[in-house]
Amino acid sequence: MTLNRRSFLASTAAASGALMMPAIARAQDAIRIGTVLDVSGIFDAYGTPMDMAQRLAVAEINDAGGLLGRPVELISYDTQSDMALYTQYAQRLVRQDNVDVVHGGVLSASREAIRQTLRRANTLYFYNVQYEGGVCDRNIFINGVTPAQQAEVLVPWAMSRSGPRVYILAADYNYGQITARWLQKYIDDNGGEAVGTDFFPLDVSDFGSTIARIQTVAPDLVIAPLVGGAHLSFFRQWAAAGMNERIPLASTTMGVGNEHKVLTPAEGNGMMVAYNYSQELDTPLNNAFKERWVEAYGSTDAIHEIAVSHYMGIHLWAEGVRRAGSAERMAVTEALEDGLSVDGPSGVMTIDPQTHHAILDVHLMEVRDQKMEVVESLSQRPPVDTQAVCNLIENPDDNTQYEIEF
Amino acid sequence: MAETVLETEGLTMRFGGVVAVDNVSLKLKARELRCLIGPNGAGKSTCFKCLCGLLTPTDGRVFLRGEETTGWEPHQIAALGVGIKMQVSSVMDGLSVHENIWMAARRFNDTQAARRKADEVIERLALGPIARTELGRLAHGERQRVELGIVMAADPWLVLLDEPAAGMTADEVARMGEVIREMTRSAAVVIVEHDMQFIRSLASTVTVFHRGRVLMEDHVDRVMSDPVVRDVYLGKRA
Amino acid sequence: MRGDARRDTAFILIAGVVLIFFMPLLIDTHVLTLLIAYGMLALSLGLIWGFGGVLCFGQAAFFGLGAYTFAVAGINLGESTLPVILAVLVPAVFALALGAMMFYGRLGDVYLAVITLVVTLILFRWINSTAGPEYTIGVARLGGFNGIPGFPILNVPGRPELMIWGETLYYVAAVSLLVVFLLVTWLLRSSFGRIAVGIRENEERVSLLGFDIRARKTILFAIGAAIAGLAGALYATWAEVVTPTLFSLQQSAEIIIWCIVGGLGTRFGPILGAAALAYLKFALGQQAIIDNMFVLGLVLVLFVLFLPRGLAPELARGWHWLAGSRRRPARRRRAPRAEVSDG
Amino acid sequence: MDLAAVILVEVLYAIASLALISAGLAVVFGMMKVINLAHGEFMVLGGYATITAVGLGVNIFIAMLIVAPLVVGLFGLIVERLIFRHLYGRMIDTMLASWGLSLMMIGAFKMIFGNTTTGVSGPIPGFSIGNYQINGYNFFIIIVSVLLLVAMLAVLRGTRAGLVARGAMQRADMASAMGHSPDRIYMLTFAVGSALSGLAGAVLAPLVGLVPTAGAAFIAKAFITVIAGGPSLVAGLASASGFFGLVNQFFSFLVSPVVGDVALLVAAVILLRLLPRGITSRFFRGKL
Repeated sequence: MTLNRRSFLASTAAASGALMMPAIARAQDAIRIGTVLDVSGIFDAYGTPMDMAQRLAVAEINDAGGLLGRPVELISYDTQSDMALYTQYAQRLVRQDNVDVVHGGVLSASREAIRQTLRRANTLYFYNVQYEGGVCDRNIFINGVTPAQQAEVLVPWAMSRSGPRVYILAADYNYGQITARWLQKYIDDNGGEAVGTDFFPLDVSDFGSTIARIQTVAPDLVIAPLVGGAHLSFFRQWAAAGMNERIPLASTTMGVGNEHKVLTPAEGNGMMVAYNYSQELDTPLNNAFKERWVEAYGSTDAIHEIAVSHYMGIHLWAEGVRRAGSAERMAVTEALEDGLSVDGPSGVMTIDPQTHHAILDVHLMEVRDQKMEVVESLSQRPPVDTQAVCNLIENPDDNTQYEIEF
Repeated sequence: MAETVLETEGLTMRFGGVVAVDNVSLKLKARELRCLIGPNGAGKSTCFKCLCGLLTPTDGRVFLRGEETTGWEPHQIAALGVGIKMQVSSVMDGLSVHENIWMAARRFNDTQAARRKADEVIERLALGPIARTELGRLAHGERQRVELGIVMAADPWLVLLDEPAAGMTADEVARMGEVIREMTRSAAVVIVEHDMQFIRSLASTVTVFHRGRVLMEDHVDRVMSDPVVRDVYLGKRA
Repeated sequence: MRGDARRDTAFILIAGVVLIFFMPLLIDTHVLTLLIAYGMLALSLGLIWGFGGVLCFGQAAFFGLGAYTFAVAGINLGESTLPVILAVLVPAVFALALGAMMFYGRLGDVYLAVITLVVTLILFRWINSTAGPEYTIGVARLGGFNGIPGFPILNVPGRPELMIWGETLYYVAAVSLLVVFLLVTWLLRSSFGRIAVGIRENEERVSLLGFDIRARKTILFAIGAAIAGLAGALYATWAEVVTPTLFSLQQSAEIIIWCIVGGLGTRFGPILGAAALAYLKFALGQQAIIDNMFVLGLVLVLFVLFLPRGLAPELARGWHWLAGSRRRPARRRRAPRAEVSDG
Repeated sequence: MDLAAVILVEVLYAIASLALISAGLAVVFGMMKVINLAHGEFMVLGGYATITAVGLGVNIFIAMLIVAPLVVGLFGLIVERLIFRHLYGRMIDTMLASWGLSLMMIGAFKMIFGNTTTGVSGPIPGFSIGNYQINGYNFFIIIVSVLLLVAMLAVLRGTRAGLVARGAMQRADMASAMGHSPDRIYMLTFAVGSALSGLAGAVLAPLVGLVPTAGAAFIAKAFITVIAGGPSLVAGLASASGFFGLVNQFFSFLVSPVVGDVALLVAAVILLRLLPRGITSRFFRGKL
């Protein structure tokens, strides 16, 4: 094994270049937030606005004088919708960049990919996205809506507007699998029947045979926790077959990636959803937030539910640091466990110390002309699904994701 | 009485509606030299391929040293100790002459013995000066000679050669004849050939193919003077 | 020849040890470990393609199989020694079955490419749709798109509590690559290896010599798969997660590109190609101006057009030129020789 | 009864889209024995050309049926001159270079169009068969691909160019024996093949949406279909698409689309093991 001299010199130069860049860019006494988000690839519709939101949040913190008198520095990696890159970049964040906290992860798959790595590395982790619930780990804080907060109200509402026979179409990974089981539970609880459940890998984009199959069952309602760019085709093909006028559609994910703005009004109208946030919320804090966003990015087009929850997550953490007077992991954790809460564009968000999840508002909404119109608001719902299985006060060393069982 | 090393019984090969080889029965004794001749399409090459396993005959049987080998893979037939050389020179172009011949010897010897065997064959065929040269860089005649070396290195008791003299200079053909005669000291040799001059120089028994059948089988001189054979070669209807 | 072999081995050992201690001065060991896993993966394809003439479009399948075996066995057994062995064996057995099916079916090159590609796709599709709770092996959930996180990483044999990671993992990985490299060297010098090269050069001729090429190709294919499986296990312990993308066509494509760029028919070429391109990709991943797929594609096209024999033979020529010996004439393209003194 | 009709349409659609996806690749492979692994990206390019043209106000049918094939055909012509013409006779190298080209194109799409899903809405309204609703666009795809196969047959049978092409498919040196420069034939074949890929991508774009990496899903299916089809161009395309489309839809309906895909792949492995030279090496011999 020999290397020729020229290639040796070239690789030295390349290597030292790569190592030096972050070193120069790094401020000495800054508090560092590391993030991993899919800013490209098939999940970029989720990740890109989250990236915009985190930059806005960090700018706000720094404009207000930073944290504990120190500036906050954002170190962000694009995981390119590739789950393997998550662990790679998470390890870099903790080993090389020595960050004080890691925020991010879009899909549940990405969260589970790095959760253990961060726990092992003693680095605090925030996952700021709605998800299937059940994660019980003292190293992580989660502020997204869980099935008990979302599906529990969405299912009876949607069924009351359609009928008891429900067909479920879910993305084939942990989020879709677990959410589908929660949906079945809530359908049963409300006297309905899940007449069919299909799972689709995230790259499936041809739903012709599925649409025909659904018609053979003739359900009253279709609930579709579908995820990502490829699955967007379902809503298009559904409308192209004229089904949107025959069978109502509800979803726990539609619109999270601003799908309702990509679809035409004709394709999207009437779909039923339930989230923690809608751009249509007319509160002073939301209006101020949208103004700041427009100032930074020109228009509010990109804002979506999980961009806002990511933004809120960073502010939650920042408040924890302020309260703790330190960016150290345990100090911040204990401060947050004190039932800390912040108020923001999506309303008040309070940390539930038992589960490290959030207590928050949920709104039932209907898509109308590329907007999510709020039909009904339910305030301060606790994550009862996770509370039923997880108690970090009693078992601080718990490290499992509980799944619903029948 | 010498043992029969090669025997076919009613060998028949059909391609769709065409009968390329039609009920051919051959018999070859140990150390016998036999040439298969005939005009283009007479079936001699197809028959040859059936013998060495490249084709599985539609009908009939092949025996080598009394063992039925009908439908065997070429490598199984070669593994019995049968040396085979196809019409188009088939050698390992990226390897040297020594490596080519070593590989042939290696089938029946261990590594060390194979090397000695290769050295010996190279000397016998006077390939010494080009022993380390890659085959891809050799001229056609040299490659043919190396291929004969590959055949010899395995110490076969039966050698099957398809047009060994094709495309060679007169000199090279003469040398080829010597090598083949030398082979018959230890092996029976079957040659498919066009070149009548060359066959005559080998002075062997000849089997004449015509339209897939054996037309006659006799010593080369008698065959050459036979009017029917002459007609076949001149294209007249027999 | 025997002296040659001994000198070659000594040279590999010295150069290997020097590189093992020298490279961490240039590149972070965390990145180096990945480059090593990829290097080993490239070597596995380099062996079966460059020396056996079997172009496999699905080498990633064996890599993924090795990684998944390591993860699944690790979760079930709670330690990593047996999982490493299984990660080598499972892909090898799979390759034996697949190889037997292909080679005994006398499929041509293109068909071989299609079959390996299709089998990789099937594995990818299948593993990608195992998110449901019903897909478990022992106590390990296959996890579908999520992959499997949180399995036990490499540990000192017999001592599950002593985990090997970070810097130590680098040295373990580097030494295993060196050992695999020496084994490949030995294999290529053996009769089996030399006959494999013969098969690459002329399949019909070798079968007419009485060698069963189907069996030999199948075995070589399995050896390549075993090495890829070991690389997969290394990757898994490095990444701490295995995902279906390990089986992807993109991954298979990259392995082929590494071999082409590094140089087919050499042992060192594929490793060099893998390390150089993976590092390039890594470096390109840090910036957003130019897409790294674009660069990889461009590199591949340029190499096929202008440097089809890859880097290694050029480097070797440079080395011989520097060493003042010009006895080595230019080799014919597409017929790289079995022995390489530049390895 | 209605259900049977719906299933029939879905099966026909699956067969038609497979034939459509594979046509460009089949032309290039049949004539030049070159596997163009950038075929999928050529299709995506056709899709982007359509979406861009529609964005510029061009009628969607003109964009799909005229603009996209022209753009991609021209692109094919250029890369053939720049890259592939230097590699004829080196099959594996050609494959690798086309793979490189495919990666470059994906990268270029990402840089130009962004790494997001884009699409246009289908131009044809839904359709009802009895109690069932069906995507009207399926019919459009079926019609396009039937017309395409008929057109290919007509060109091969009835024109001088078709005669030359048939010659070239039989034996590479035939065309030059007929007084045509093989260089020009290859160039034109590649351009025509590329144009067909562009057409396929354009026609499918409204249905499935586009991402820069969408090509990968097409190339594998097209590759399998073409190889399984075997030596005859049109008969091979039709028979292989028919077989795989049927298998795929059967399992899609019975179980799920994923199982349908896997069933297609397994069928391909079994088929190639039994008929290594493709379907038309045994059946429909001598057909075009």
